Amino acid sequence: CAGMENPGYRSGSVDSLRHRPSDVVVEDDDDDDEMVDIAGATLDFSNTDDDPPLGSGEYFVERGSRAGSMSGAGPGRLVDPLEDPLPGKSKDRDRHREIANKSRQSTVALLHSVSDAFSGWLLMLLVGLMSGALAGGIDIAAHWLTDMKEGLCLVGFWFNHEHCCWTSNETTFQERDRCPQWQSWAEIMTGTSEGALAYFVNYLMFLVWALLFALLAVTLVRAFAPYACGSGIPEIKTILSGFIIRGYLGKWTLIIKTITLVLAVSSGLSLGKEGPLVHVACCCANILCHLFTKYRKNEAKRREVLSAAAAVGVSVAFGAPIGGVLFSLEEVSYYFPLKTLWRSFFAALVAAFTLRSINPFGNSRLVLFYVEFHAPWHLVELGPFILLGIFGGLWGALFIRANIAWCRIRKSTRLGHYPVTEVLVVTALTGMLAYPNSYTRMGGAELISELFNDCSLLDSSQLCGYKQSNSTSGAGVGNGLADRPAGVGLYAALWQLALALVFKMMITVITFGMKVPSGLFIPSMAVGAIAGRLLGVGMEQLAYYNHDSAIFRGWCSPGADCITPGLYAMVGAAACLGGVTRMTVSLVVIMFELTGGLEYIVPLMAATMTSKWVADAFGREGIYEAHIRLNGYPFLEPKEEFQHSSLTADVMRPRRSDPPLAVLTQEGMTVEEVEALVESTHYSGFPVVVSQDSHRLVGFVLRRDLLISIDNARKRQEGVVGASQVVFTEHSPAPADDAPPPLRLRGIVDLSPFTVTDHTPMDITVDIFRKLGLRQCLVTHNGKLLGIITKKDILKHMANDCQQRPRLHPLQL
Amino acid sequence: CAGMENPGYRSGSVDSLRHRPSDVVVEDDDDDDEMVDIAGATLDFSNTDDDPPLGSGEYFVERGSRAGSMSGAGPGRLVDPLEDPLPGKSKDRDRHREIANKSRQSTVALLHSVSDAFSGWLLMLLVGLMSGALAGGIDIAAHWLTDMKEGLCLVGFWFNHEHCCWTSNETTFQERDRCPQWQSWAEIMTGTSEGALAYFVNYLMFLVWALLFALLAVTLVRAFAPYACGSGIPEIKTILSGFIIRGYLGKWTLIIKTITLVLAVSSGLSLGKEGPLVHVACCCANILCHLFTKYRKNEAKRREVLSAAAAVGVSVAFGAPIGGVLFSLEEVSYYFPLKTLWRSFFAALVAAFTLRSINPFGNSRLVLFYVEFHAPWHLVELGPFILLGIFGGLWGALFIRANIAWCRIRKSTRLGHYPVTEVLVVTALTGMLAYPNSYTRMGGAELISELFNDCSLLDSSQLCGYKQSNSTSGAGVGNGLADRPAGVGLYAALWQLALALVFKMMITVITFGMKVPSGLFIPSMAVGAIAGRLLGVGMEQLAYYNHDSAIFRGWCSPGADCITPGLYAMVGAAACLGGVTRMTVSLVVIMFELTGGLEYIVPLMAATMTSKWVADAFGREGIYEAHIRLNGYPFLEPKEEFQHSSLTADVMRPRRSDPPLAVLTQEGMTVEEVEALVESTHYSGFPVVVSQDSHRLVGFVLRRDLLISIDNARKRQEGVVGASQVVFTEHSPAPADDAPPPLRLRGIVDLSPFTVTDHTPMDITVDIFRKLGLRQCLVTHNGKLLGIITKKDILKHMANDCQQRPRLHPLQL
Amino acid sequence: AKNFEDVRCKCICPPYRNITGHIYNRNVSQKDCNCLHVVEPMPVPGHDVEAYCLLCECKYEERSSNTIKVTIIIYLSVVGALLLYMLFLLLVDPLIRKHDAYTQPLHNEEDSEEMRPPVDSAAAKANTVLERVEGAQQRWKKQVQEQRKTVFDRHKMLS
Amino acid sequence: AKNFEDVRCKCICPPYRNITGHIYNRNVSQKDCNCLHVVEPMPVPGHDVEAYCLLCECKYEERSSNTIKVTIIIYLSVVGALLLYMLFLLLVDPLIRKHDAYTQPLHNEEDSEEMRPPVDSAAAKANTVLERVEGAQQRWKKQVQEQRKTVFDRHKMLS
Repeated sequence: CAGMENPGYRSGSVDSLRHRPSDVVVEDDDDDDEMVDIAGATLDFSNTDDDPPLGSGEYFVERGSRAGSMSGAGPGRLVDPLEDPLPGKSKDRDRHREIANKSRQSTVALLHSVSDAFSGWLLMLLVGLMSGALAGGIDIAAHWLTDMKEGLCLVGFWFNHEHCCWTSNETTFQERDRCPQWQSWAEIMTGTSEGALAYFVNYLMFLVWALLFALLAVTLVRAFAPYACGSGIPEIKTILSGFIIRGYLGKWTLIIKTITLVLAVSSGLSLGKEGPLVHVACCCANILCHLFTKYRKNEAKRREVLSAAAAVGVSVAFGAPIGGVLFSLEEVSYYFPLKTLWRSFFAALVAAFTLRSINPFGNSRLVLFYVEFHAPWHLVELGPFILLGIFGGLWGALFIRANIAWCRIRKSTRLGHYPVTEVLVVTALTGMLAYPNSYTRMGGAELISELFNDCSLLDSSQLCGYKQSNSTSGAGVGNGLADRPAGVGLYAALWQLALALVFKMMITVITFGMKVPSGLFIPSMAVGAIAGRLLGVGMEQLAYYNHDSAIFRGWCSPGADCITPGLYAMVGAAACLGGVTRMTVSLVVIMFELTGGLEYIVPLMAATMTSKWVADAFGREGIYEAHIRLNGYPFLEPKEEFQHSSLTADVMRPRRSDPPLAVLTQEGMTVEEVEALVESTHYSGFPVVVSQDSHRLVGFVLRRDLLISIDNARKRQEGVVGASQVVFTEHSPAPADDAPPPLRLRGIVDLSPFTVTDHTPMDITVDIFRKLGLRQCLVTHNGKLLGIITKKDILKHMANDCQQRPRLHPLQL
Repeated sequence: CAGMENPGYRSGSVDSLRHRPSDVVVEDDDDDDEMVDIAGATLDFSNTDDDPPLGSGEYFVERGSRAGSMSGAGPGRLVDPLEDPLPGKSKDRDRHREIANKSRQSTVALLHSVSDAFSGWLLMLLVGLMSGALAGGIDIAAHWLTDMKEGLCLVGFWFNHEHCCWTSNETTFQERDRCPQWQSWAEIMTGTSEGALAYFVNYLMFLVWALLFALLAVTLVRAFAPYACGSGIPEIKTILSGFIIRGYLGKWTLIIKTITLVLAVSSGLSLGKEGPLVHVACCCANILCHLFTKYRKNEAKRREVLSAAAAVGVSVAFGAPIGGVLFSLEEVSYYFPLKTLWRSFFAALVAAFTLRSINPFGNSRLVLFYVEFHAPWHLVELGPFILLGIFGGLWGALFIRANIAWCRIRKSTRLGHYPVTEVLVVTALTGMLAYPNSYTRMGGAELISELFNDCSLLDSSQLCGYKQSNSTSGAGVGNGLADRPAGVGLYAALWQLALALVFKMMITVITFGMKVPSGLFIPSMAVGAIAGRLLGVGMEQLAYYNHDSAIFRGWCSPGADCITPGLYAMVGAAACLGGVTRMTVSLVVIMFELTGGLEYIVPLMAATMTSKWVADAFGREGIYEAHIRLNGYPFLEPKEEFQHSSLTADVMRPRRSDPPLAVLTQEGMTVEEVEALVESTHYSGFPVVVSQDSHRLVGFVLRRDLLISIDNARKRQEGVVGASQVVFTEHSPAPADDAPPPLRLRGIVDLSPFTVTDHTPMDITVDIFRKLGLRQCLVTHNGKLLGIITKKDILKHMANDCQQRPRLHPLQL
Repeated sequence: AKNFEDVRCKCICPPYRNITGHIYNRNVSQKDCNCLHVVEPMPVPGHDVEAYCLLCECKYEERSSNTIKVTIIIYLSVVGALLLYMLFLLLVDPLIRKHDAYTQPLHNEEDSEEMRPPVDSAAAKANTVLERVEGAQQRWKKQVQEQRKTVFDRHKMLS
Repeated sequence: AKNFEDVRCKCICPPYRNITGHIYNRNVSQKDCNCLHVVEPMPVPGHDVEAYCLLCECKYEERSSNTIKVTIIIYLSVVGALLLYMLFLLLVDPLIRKHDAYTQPLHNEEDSEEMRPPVDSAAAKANTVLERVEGAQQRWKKQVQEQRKTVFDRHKMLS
């Protein structure tokens, strides 16, 4: 197979190969790497520009498009760059062996070996520190910019509203953030904070700032790093599955994504910062990998680091290190060995710790909407929780359909040509509709925080506008949470919430996918939290007015605290997020790290499971898989089972009507013939067979290696001309007296290509590709080489399969 | 390869094969299964006896010993039973397809398909319910029996000490469990509870009961289910890696393990119930699998259920559902797809919920030693925490060495012939030494609970025997936890704890591995908790007497609550458990589910990581891997990296000096020749090649299939005699006129055997075996069949490799 | 049993001024589980009640004494039954079936798996229920013997 | 700024009898962060203080105003620098290097990767630092152009 090119093996057996005269190419173990670097067009100065994120190789997209335009041209579309056949073993192993051998000799080498062993952990530490620090900075800046839309702090422009009034004694119980140091734009410009004019000025300034932020964000993205837009999780999933998107995890992407994420969040658009934070963490990891030789040169190892970085991203986004690790395991990663589990956890912890010591929210918590519930729940409440799950599932399925449809429109119509205008229009729309409703005016995280809050006596928000019950005895310590009838304030809040729900549902569909950094978690959770809170308040009032009905009698006696609307909001948030992303375990863990209460595992699990089942009934893909498919990334979904009974022979190239496979014979071909063959095709590798008749497979050789070797030999080796024989065998036949000396190229042949037989069922082949991370595999029949099968072929086949497949058991996870 | 026999594929292409005359064997998709069942000596009545736990196959041990005695006899020691090449796909997929096809036709079939889809979840529900209920029963019974050693409840013999005094008003602040309803044996027999005589009577009764329980336990194990002894985790790891130990997860094992676990724990031996609970949960899962067709017939699917059951076991042992899932993922399971993750989590939740509703401890918690800490910790304290980690690592390494040495003695010397005597002697020793010291007299979980406790004002145990500081002002609400000087009671307690530490360390080494059910978690944690508590009290006193020294000045001002000895105990427990088992993430999660506090992730992580590194420096194996190796189970460690540069050609059979590989040709052999070949060898499978000369591989056929097919054909098919040709090709050549009709056996040939080339580096081959779960693989060279390589060959090779390998980078995880 | 009701409210009051610590237990509903209702008689004068009560910790606890009783009884009966069965197997069984004690072990040790089962299965199908039970028991006993040999004699497993 | 110290003790006292809710903020150490020290003036008579204080919730909070200041300033300066650089690239740069605008795109689009690099690398090594920076910038610009084409024009990614 291609992709079999295996430096580990080669250097393992290099002792027997090195001293043969014609073995000019593989002179050094590391030489191969350098050739690759050169071939990848990376110069020595590469540290200052955007390095290829994962080793060398072309732009993935470039390849993809070229491949698309030439499909059907030949058997193996070997368009993917070089890779270890099994994620990250050989090269690293050799380094170990070398180090182990050396260290027997000296103590210095021992130290070296220890530091080498620790470098992985050190890298994780650095990734954690950097991501944590960046996340802290993003939080602080986003808060400040968001409040900037409303006013300015007079005692120090760098304070946001809350910090401006931090030590003020003039805050009141009703309006906790009002203090003279903070002035709204109306106060600054017109001197008054009341009246229609002030409202209008504030409204206008809100809009102007929002538009400015959005404009800045989209312009910066367009000018410096177009890859910085979007959520980033679909692309990172694709990268972790083994493909390369050059520049996607580079320095410029990191800078621009960090900067514009703040702007996008602050502009009031309905988006969150969680997905982009994952991208940011992966950029950090990729950049830091350059500091360590071990990771700079080994793609597979780097991919493990990226898996860990995804965990770090979620860890800082939600302050949930364990949830982050599970997210990376469940949602993002393709290959997740135990080593990565440990390291991810370590990095996630370091990041969370860093973020906590920065303390961006001033509450010693990692997230704005941290809550600490301890209210009990009753089994009967599982009913409404499951209802919320159904709502979440329905909304998830609907959202995915609508968003994908909208993105398809953007992709295919003229809409896609005006990204800046689109962003500005959506921002203006959002701002105009959001400002009048206080629940949409505030940021997403703030809204969620408000909705999760259970109304203790200390709260004075509109959502807690209950009529005071007459039994406010001073002795009833902490009993103020008992059920109360809703007051006017609460009814008003409910109306606003209902409107906010509709608005959020609409606007999120067209927001996600715009050309600014945009995460999906916060808007999804906000929708769910609003729905949950509405249901929770409804249940509460139902219980209050029906104390004696059959369902409430047992546990909802008057004066008892039986229903917590905040818990409903939390469950709703989990359900909606689950419906959109199809996470389950990691989501539950994230939610319970947010609340610090293990009591709610069952409600959360019931809701997320229901949500997943319901959503799966309408379409098995989560939003990230849907976007992957929309963009046509070459991604082999590891979760989905392949349900088709075709054989490998049906999928491999060449098909029956195609010309035969281009192969090299192990001897008998001249340099000219080889060059002609290579020139006449576009494949990136060629199988080597014993002879054209027998077609018995010897190995596989890469186009690039072949070209460079011949080139080198022509330049440096004496006597190599066009008529020289190319010999891939170990012992070449004695040349005729007058013939030029043969060119020996066994060194560049991968002698252990992967093979399957043509009778192998496709599902087993797909499984082999997934588990071994292959790009290509050769197909044999009775020991004869028959064809080649690549990941692209499989994807194409699965896409066809997908359309024909009956969709009947969505509940079968 | 053998192991390639793939019913999925076969039935996928059965349409083209079924109607050929000689295809007598594979007439039905399920026929194969039944043949296997017959071959496995399981009768129809099998539901009432100990079923083979994982499909059919011989006793693994039987095979192992036989194989050992004949090693070197030939190339492929194909001693492992049949298995799907890739864990659990084909058969299940076919059922899906079938169902999907059917359900297009009728609504009944739709319902069927839904119920089929739900059966996995239903099974998980049942496993959770059953395991939770059993764990609850075990907890209650063990508590009662433990207290039985001390006395009896007069108002109801079924109450243990605590529940006997549950509603008594006569308990005092100092002795919380003393009430007249509960009488010690001395009181019952001599009428007095004071004095030397009473002490002696109590001592004697304690010993007598302990010996009785131990005797009962070991006798029951010996009489009914010898497999019920030990921890069970090493064996379950082995089973999950694909091997079969018949009867290990049967009904009798379940019953006896449940019963004797209670006896063993109650006898006061230094063992816990966590490991055995995992075994119990796996037995439940295996037995419940028989209720579902889907799982009864598919080994691979059953193995997924067992993975989930392991999670359930830990979930009920520690009340930590998430920790349990991670434990299964990190420590136990071999193949853990996402689907299993979700289901494990669900089952673990159900089990925890069931256990909680049984409420065995009467404290609404799932474990005895649940604590709720919220004391803050200071960065400086990381120093002592890391010290604890080092202690834990050292102890872990030491324990593993000592225990393995002891087990080796038991295995090889006459000691092993007296298991009953051994158990009785150890019990007597434990009882005699433990009784005088109150910290060893109490059960392990109780001790840990006591050590984890932080001394609030409400506690009156000896460990909280601080001198009362003079500032007991009534206004200082909750400030009673401030640092206090140690009093006489505490000093006495410390001495006792130090003695208990030494005792526990010694006795655990000889206890683990005896022929009673014995878990390791509780004793390890107890050792760590004692050490941690000692260090914690030491630190506390140091801080008290050195308020003004440089390290304590910043955070330990007088009157502040700066050091929590209970936290040290917790960290120590985690460190020791980590050192012994080498768990990291799952351990931290378990500990923080126990404490309900996310604040302590960093201390716990620091301690467990240190512990793992230190322990790894002395030997890379955890206790379970060490036991696996001690017993010589065929287990391919998925964590360890293979570090050797040999090629597949060096490991495969036949070796250079061996006779050539026994192969069948696809045509030209007569029935007699085939039978002779099969009779003359012991291999369980044979490759089929095109011809003896070309050695081009066609497929692989299993010995059993071959024998049964020939047998069937001779009986039922006309004209098949010894001279009939055996034909494995699709289209047989026209037979000579006078020749008997050929026997067509293409149906039993696996046409997609796995192959690697002889030049493949062994590390890649090992990786393929691990990831694809292979048993055997064929080796080719230039398309020619060269040999075969089996898991056993690899294990043997790795064992050699292990001895030669330089041990240098233990820190490299 | 009236004395052992299944709910209690337990208040632990630590030492306060010159009053020693006390534990109060009462059978009250969860709503009433607080210091004021449970601590009786109140050991401090009226103005100190609030301060004293702040120090006390009251916990409402539930248990099911029936569950405990049933569990223990089931457990004991299973152990008893197992012991009886063990005695039966040890003492009575060998007397009953002395005759076929010789053939069984041989049959078990040497037969290869491929050849024996068809015979067994054919035999089993023809027999009555009683004989099947008999057969199952025999097979089980062989299995246990096998296990015993593996674990206790040959130390191939679980050592 | 003296007004913005970095610690505070914030007590929120809910409505009690006829007293409305209040928020109290004070600059005290963590040890003194309780109702008795922070709530001043106490709105209730002496015997009610304890009951009132039970309702209040006091939280000790810390922040670092320096971190905030530094973060905001860094953020603003990075945004400013980027804007300036963008303007530079948009307005000034095209004027300076009008001459080599024609050859570059061709070179970028058609060359196959195998052939170009050796030339580049050889060239790069011979040059001065300034030229290297120049080269790197050129390559970066080409990359961005490529990305822009992919994302905005061809909609092959991130749409």
